[in-house]
Amino acid sequence: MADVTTAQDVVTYRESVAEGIAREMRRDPSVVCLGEDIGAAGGVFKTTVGLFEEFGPERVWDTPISEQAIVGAAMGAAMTGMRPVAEIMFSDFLACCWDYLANEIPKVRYMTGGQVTVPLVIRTANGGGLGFGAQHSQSVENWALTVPGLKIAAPSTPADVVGLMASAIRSDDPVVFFEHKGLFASKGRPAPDGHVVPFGEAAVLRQGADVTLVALASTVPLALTAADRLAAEGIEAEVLDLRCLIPLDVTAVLRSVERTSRLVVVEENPYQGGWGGTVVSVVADEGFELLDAPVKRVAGANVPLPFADALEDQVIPTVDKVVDAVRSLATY
Amino acid sequence: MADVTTAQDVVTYRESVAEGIAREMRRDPSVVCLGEDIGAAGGVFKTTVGLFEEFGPERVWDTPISEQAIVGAAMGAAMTGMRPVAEIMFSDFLACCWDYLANEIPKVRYMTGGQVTVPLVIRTANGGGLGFGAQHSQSVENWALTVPGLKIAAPSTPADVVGLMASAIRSDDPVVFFEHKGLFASKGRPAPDGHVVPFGEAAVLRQGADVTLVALASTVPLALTAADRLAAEGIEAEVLDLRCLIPLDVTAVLRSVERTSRLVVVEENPYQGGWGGTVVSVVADEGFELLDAPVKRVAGANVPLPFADALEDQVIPTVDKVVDAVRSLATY
Amino acid sequence: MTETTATDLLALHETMTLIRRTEKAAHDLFLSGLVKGTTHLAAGHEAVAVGTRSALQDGDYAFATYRGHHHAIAWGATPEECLAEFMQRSTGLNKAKGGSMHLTKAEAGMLGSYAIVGAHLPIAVGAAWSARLRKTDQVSVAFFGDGATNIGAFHEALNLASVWKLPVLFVCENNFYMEYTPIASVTGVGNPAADRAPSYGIPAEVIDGNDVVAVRDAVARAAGRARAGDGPTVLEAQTYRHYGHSRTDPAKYRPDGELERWLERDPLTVSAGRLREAGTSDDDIKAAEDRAAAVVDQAVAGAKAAPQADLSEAFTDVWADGGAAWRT
Amino acid sequence: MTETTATDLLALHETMTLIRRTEKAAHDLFLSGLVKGTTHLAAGHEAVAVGTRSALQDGDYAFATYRGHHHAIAWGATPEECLAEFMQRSTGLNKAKGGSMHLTKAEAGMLGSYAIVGAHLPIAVGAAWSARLRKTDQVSVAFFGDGATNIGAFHEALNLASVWKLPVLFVCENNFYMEYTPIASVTGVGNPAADRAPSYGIPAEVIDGNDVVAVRDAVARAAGRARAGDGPTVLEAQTYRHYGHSRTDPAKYRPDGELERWLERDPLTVSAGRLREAGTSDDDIKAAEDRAAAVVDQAVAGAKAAPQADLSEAFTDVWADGGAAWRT
Ligand SMILES: Cc1ncc(C[n+]2csc(CCOP(=O)(O)OP(=O)(O)O)c2C)c(N)n1
Ligand SMILES: Cc1ncc(C[n+]2csc(CCOP(=O)(O)OP(=O)(O)O)c2C)c(N)n1
Ligand SMILES: [Mg+2]
Ligand SMILES: [Mg+2]
Repeated sequence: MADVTTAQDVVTYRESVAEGIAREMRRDPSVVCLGEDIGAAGGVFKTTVGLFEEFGPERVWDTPISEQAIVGAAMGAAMTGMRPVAEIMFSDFLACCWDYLANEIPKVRYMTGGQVTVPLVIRTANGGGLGFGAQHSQSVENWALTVPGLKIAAPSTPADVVGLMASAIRSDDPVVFFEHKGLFASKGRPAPDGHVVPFGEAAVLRQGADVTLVALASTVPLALTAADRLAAEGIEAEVLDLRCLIPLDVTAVLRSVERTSRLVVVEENPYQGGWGGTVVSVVADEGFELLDAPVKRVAGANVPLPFADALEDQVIPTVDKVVDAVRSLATY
Repeated sequence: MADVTTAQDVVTYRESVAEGIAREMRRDPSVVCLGEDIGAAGGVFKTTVGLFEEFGPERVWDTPISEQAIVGAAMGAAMTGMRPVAEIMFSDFLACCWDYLANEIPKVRYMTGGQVTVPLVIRTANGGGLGFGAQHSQSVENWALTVPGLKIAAPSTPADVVGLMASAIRSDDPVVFFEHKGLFASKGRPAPDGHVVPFGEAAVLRQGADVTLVALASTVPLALTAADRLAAEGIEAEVLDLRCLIPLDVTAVLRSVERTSRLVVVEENPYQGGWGGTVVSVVADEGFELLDAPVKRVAGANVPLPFADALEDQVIPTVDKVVDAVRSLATY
Repeated sequence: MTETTATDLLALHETMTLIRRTEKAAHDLFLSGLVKGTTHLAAGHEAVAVGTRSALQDGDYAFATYRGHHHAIAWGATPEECLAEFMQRSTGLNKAKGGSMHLTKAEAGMLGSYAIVGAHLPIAVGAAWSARLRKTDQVSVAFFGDGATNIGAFHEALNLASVWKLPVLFVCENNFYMEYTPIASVTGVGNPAADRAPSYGIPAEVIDGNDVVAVRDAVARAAGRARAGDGPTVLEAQTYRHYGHSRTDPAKYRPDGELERWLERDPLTVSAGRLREAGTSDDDIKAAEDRAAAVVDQAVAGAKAAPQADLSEAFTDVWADGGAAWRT
Repeated sequence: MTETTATDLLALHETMTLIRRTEKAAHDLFLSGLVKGTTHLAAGHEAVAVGTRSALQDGDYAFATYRGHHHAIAWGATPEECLAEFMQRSTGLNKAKGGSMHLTKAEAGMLGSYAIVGAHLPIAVGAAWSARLRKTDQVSVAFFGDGATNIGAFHEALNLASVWKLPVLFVCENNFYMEYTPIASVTGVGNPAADRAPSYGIPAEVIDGNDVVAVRDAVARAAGRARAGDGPTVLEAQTYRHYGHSRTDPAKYRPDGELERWLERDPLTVSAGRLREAGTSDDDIKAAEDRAAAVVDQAVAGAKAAPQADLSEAFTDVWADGGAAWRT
């Protein structure tokens, strides 16, 4: 991961998760948390530290290992006046309650003709790079993308964690909130009071005229580091942090490609069925005339994730792979 | 759905499912079936009619409503010398056992360093168009596509059902086999004896120089009908039936685009996260120079599926939508 | 114990008749081609829905399955709203976006019909949790079939409800069949719901699901415990479906005579018998039944006359803002 | 009942020591930075794995969890293969592609360690089904934690195993904690596995999981029933983990004195006591322990000396043909 820490970077991404939740719990008594080991233990990633102490057992609930019951109960509570924030410890475990994410939560409003709303947040630790192996390392934001009716956020900085968490918890729509495991220890500026990052607005983190790099969560620092290296070679990359997959800020992508005529999508999920395919589709359709070169996707390899660090590096995006992809376009 | 029936079209897609399974069960005693109501009842879609009678209760097993146990047991049996064919009644219910498709079945071989193989088939009735509503109509082949390690077949004709079923059951790799509900009643030529359709080979069902239509399962007859209509307007469409998503025959797609310079992907799953995005990505990268026009995807709308037929038509691909998409390119 | 007067009972009988007539109308409309898609009729199950509702209070929640017409109507959906939904009319209960499997009357606390077996049990638990968090006196009821007791969500829901001592009632409508397979052939215990309750520390009763008063009494006891903070109850109501599983099912798998035996204990026959015992005249019973029949006749006419689903509705109601925008 | 001679017991004691030493080595290698990722040590649980294996036959299957080092070694994986795996060496049991959570020794019937809680229970049931279909005499064992008893897959697996009367043993290692939360606080019954068994019609026993002989005897009984066609058994072995849940857990949530009390009943202490009772000399016990220690010392050296994972392995073993090709 890129280390771009400065003096103002005093809070971690990890702390910002708890901070973001706490701010909303203070504002709104209908916000309640549930999940495995999130209470006194503060969560296995320490992303809920302090919540149990501040808000007590009626607002921070430890659950059995019952992912279906966790998100199912969150759904029922959301339909009846609460704003639950459910933790699914590792995003891989979303598979254990996938019916709720795929068939129940995103559909109930539509299929009842708008009779109910489901204002809930499902938070989960996503992504690899830590050597947790095939069942604890996946980037599964693409799973969520297959399902119309879910909003999807995936912050890359501590301040965005807080700002997007505010939007997520205040949203009357269901949100899947991907916290990246590889970013938990990273630091950044603290979010100002009342910080809210609206959904569906990509951030242009770096300007550049030669190529657009579209990134999300863990791939944002990768893209930024790659951009620095490329700058040294005289290639100026524009770096966009999508921040959300739904709503998807394709306008920002198209505007950037208008300037750069080149697009590289950097995504951690596998190439097959990865979210970059949706971004590329829109650009290959609506932005076809803007393009001067093939569109590239630096994505996870189409293999399960191996345990050994060196093997994992072979199959997830790295700075080198981003740099290589951009170089191949620059000479185009 | 297109009606392109001829005098030789004497078997249904539905019957071909049972026929395809039966042929393999006769060949190989290690093939066993399990699923809900598949035995004496012959399956809720009548796709296993006759199997129980021919092979008996030791080879055709009725199960409780326990999707996790069904595919989990299939996995354990596959790892220990059997070739189970598990039915998940509606593909939407794959969400109830998603952990097995996402985390267990496709990964166990890799993460054990190749110590085990998982030769199983998960068959499931996929897709909409029958007014079954949001939880029984989805096209979820894109879910499977998000997971490296699964092979994915989705036949469009009775003969392909038999031929791909043979490949699926003989495969030493796990296969998700999507049978399209909207095609069950459709007819076609019977599969010849010993018919085997290899995985990963798209079929060129119609030749044409003006545009490539890439289709799968239910969208194949749509694309063929659209091609007929377009021909009347002087537009010659080439129609490819992918038949499999993994392995994905991108070579066939690229070859066709080489001839036509235009690409429209017709897919029933939603646009967001749909498989067309992966196809388009490859073409926008490796086939960029071949393209003379924007690439279009006629896909499901990004909404849950509504019940009323007229509403469902609004949100799934139709012949009209395909024709319109091609027209918009032809004038390009 | 809730006392059930003859007047109460007559009202229950009338509601059950309303349901029975609606199911019959749905069946006939299907045969005449006006109802498409699939339907799972609840004729035979009426007493469970009506008895349960009658023992509860306004504002108590219900969560049902794809076989949920009776619950919707028991919670106040009108036959016309339901039939209009099946007939894909814009006046349908769910604006023709849900269909038979997803009837919902949220304003009355009937929070949906769910078509993935067992999935709504955790959701119902969540509504009960919410009632507790909001310190209301509400109870949440999950209705489900015998087949649902073998799916994982059942297990997770019951355990969580027990551990959190939530005001939730798990009401199993044991009609002895899944789709076409007898439940006994795929379940390790005799009473698929009640025999599992002890493994969550939850009290359970097996009850006569064809006797509306028996259901009402059992639910009243369970709801009382729930409201007192004593946690969930499992009620296994034995009943029988008169039609096949769904519209395409002729139910040939039933042994000879089984349906007939159950028809003798038709919930409407049972309630009529109880009414007579309580001194209600045949005329009064018939008047109630006629009122129900008239409502359903009007409902059929009204639904037929209603406009088809509004095409623009395909793109509404995804998000809380009413729209379906997924991108900028 | 399997008779356990002093010789048998000494072998069991040695294997348990081998596991204990391997766990200690893994812990030390982690502290010295040579083991990365996560590890879930099984020190304290040895008797369950070793006792179970000793009551079974070659070819019987085992399915374990992320806390599976003891099962892998009990089924014949060598400490060196395991340590090499943790250290990401090409000689690792899973070629460094699985890691600590996925130890597998397929050739010995140990068909994997699964890191999604409960997921392997249906898989183990499937292996038992397969044994029955192939008419072998094999038994399949699923090892799992107390926490796994609240997940849906547990429920589905036990019911299916019961209905199909499969030769499968469900062996719960109840160490009284999930990760950091006591199981009692999230479970509706006292014995999370055994108290659930009746709801599937499965016989159950709660056993002393720290006494290798008690485990062995109970497993022998259960395996006998399974092979006789009498179906599954649930065994709940009470035990305790000496380390925290995983490498990052200091286990501060444990009440004072709890660990100490359990250490008094350390499975190695119990087996040593039994050995002494059976007349085995302290010298013989020490010799067995020293052999185990020597194996592990050599294993550490061997694993350290082994080459790092082979980078090309990232793209092998997806498919049965050895490759990873997903397109033409
Ligand atoms: C998870 C899941 N699996 C399978 C189905 C298909 N299915 C619909 S109803 C049904 C039978 C349910 O039986 P039961 O729970 O007894 O309810 P009943 O229909 O008898 O009221 C099945 C298998 C489903 N809808 N969901
Ligand atoms: C489905 C799922 N949920 C959560 C986790 C995270 N997790 C890993 S181990 C564990 C605790 C398991 O406790 P138990 O079953 O008692 O086994 P033990 O670790 O005590 O051996 C949890 C919650 C997981 N791996 N899988
Ligand atoms: Mg039933
Ligand atoms: Mg435990």
